[in-house]
Amino acid sequence: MSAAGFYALAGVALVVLGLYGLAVQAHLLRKLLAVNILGSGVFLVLVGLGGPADAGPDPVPHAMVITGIVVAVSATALGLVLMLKLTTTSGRPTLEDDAPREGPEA
Amino acid sequence: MSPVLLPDLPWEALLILLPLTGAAAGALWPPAARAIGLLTTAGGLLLLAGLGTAVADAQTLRHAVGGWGAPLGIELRADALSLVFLTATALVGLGVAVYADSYFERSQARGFWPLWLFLLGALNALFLSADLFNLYVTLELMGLAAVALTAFSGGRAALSGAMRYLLATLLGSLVYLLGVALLYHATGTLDFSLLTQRLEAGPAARTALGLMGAGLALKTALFPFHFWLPPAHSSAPAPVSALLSALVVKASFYILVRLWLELFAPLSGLEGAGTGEVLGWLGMAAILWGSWQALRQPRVKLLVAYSTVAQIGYLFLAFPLLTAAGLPDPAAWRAVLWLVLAHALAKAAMFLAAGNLLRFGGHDRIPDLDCVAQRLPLTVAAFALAGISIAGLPPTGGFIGKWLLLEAALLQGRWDLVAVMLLGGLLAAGYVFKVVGHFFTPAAAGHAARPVPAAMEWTALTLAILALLLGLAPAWLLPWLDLAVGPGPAEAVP
Amino acid sequence: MTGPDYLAALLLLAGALFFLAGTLGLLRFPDVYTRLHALTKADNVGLGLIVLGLSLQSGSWLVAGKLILIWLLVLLAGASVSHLIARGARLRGIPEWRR
Amino acid sequence: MSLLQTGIDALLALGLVWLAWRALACPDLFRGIVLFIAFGLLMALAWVRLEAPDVALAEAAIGAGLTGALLLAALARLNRIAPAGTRADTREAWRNAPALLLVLAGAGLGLAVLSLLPEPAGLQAQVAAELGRSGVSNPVTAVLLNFRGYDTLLEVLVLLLALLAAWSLEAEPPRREAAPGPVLDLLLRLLLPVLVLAAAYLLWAGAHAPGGAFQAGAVLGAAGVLALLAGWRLQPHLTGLPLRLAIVIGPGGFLLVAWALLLTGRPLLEYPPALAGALILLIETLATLSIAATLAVLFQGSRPAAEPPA
Repeated sequence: MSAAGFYALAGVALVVLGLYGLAVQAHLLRKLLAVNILGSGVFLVLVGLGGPADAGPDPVPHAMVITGIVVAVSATALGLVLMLKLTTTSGRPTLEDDAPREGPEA
Repeated sequence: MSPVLLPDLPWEALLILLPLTGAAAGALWPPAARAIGLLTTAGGLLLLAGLGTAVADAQTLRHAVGGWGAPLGIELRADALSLVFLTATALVGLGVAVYADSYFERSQARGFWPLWLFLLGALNALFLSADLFNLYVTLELMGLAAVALTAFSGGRAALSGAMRYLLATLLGSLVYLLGVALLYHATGTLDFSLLTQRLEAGPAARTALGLMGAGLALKTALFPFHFWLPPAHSSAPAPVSALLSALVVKASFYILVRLWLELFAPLSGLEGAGTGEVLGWLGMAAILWGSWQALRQPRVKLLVAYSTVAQIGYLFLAFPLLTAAGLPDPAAWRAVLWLVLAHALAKAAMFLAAGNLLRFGGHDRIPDLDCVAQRLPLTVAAFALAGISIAGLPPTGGFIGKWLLLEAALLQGRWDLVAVMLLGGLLAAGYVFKVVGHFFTPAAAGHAARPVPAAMEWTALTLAILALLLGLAPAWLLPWLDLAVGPGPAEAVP
Repeated sequence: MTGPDYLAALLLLAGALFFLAGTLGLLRFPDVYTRLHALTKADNVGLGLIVLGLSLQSGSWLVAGKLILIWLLVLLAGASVSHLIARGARLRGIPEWRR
Repeated sequence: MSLLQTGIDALLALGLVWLAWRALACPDLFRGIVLFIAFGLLMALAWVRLEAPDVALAEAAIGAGLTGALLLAALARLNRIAPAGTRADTREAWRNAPALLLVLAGAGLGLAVLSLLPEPAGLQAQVAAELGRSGVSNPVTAVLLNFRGYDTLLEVLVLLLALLAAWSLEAEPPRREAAPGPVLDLLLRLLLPVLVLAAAYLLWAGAHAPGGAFQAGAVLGAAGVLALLAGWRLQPHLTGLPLRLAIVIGPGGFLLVAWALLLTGRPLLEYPPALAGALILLIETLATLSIAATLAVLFQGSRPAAEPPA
């Protein structure tokens, strides 16, 4: 198997790990870590599948991954702010398991 | 080239650039954000009229961004299908913008407008994109804007709903992107038309279908991926709830429809029919579960949110309906597009009306609604009219949509779909009249009432009336929808 | 392989040895202060040796200059960061290890 | 390919998976974040091995560097808000139920990936054929700023949106931190010119070599983060319109270029070939400024104080 193949398969493993972490972890910071790892896995598949080609590496997936990295950091930043604000109001950095019952708007 | 008075402009590009530029300008100069927000939202309707006439002329417009063309560059595409969704966006968007102008305090409003314009720009960009990766970027732009708007009021429930929504939407987009990665490496293109020509059935195509379908179903909140929707949609500020339920869930549904109709269903050798059946079952489950939950909810906004879960189910009933040749049934898809429009208008009206009830009484507990029929007649009329459309009773837009869908299911002898649709309609009538009944009864305890601005009442009513008018104008709309879902079964078989 | 090649290989190996020692120290030393000691001392010298070896191999003054710049930057960052970590540990009252 | 290289690739791939697992599973959050940063650095190495130096730079600067800084800063704030009792609370009931399902899904995915590996399709040839008309000679920059420049326009808007969203939430009031001490200040004074120079170089080099606006903006943003850590704050008169201008000018300038090109009757974002290089450099320069400012402000976590009521 080619080197790129290793990375594509590692990407699949990272996707699975990220999904598992997202489902299992309760702490929101960890959920955000899991989303980031899931994203890294998708990016690895995207580039790793390009594989070694005679015409050199394909720049289009590279550009897509750079876009993806910037989107990921934006989403992470928003998620962290949300987590902090939620912790300030509810006292816990986790999501409640049940649907909210109280009135929504003050 | 066009016989009407509109000049030949790049409408697609303008529809995307205008709101996004407005968002940037509003961020730069917050005091002008309100004026910019209202003007660009209204301007979008004009641009849409221009695009509509152009599409009526040419049927499909393609715009090669950067001048490169597929597969190297990104292409925009406007056709009747995108026009249906763009129209819903423009109408609901304008109504909600007018509503939001009265709803938010002045200091709050400055933050609202740029976020709303980001959402509008992302929706327009999404409905006009013909490129799978570009769709991913628009999905993320839309998702983050929607999450920010959900959390906007800052209460505990809203923050928790927004956080759940953020995680769900990120997960959905990334899973979709994984499918895009597979398709890109299988075909060497991201463009829809080229993919249609190049994609062959195989493990890659099958896995991509599964991944993209799952990711988009999660973002559309199809049962059982609906867990994030009721908390987010019920806790967001009312105008935001309207946007989320009416438009944002439809955006990922739109991509799913495009993928299904253009890529996967026609792919011979790929057992697309099996996937269609699964989506149909999930749709049926969504109708029953969502309606049942809606019936049990003690609060108006939660009830309306669960009603969205149920109504999304109807949109998925067209997937299992196929023609004799095994192709998607245009009659069923025509019905679904009708339902998309009707649901967007009616659901927006319902959430805006619910917002009025909240503003008025300070709560939206259904049993404690205190004779609001006499005190907020316009709001009550809006809620009732929109509810009739949601329940699919004549003569509303929702009735026509459900009738068309029922007809398609009957023609194919799908009695399971027919039964679920009828049961769902009964349950919907039940939960709508449960609320409406409490409008007329006095509550046990009196509550302090706050005045509701007239603009907020009238926008809710206008959207509800539009949903009603939709039911009276089938002759005008049906040709468009036929254009959108492709030729009928007779022409499709070679 | 010629003389300079052997010298470069020797330097690289010596550098790797320092990294190994530093890593061992990081794993085996008992508290944050001694670990920092192992890490910074070993890695700075180790990286220096590797940079030297690579400079010999590069055969160009420009590349050699860039490599040495990298080393200087790592020295600067390493020294400041270890200071900050040690200071942070002190402020938190982490006690020093005593036999 | 030699056995040694295969070994390195296999080891790197396994190391990535192992680090990701540890980052998610270790009971201490701080350690998890540090492991995640190490994971990001290893990802950068993987990009180098995959012949994607542009991605490696972006990953090291943004994926590992700034994301790590954001995570650590958030953890520090979190510990102030909710100090204890929130460490390892995994939902026990969920622990094993989805694992089998996920492994099965992963296996299916792996098979699909393997089926594509022998002859993946791509766009190398098309990019190479049009590179001469793109205005730059680095193919990744050509894709990012020209062939798929529209994606990049939306992407810088995503970053702006994230900042606006964070501001609309106002996580917590700014707070006085402990004095950072003289060493950090000295480090900053030494590093600031180097970082600015490096960012300028990355920006300039992006046209023909690995680099570009995102990498440059991240390095410049890192300089801003360092300055914030050393206790530097914007003067109050700069936190209003000047700061907003720095944040909006990247996406705003990009949008203005798009409008200008539309007004000359061209399709969206079609550069005249003679001007393509200059326009790309202009867009990238503005984007670098905005990316740096946005990332630094996001790190600070709250809207800079003394926003004038405008």
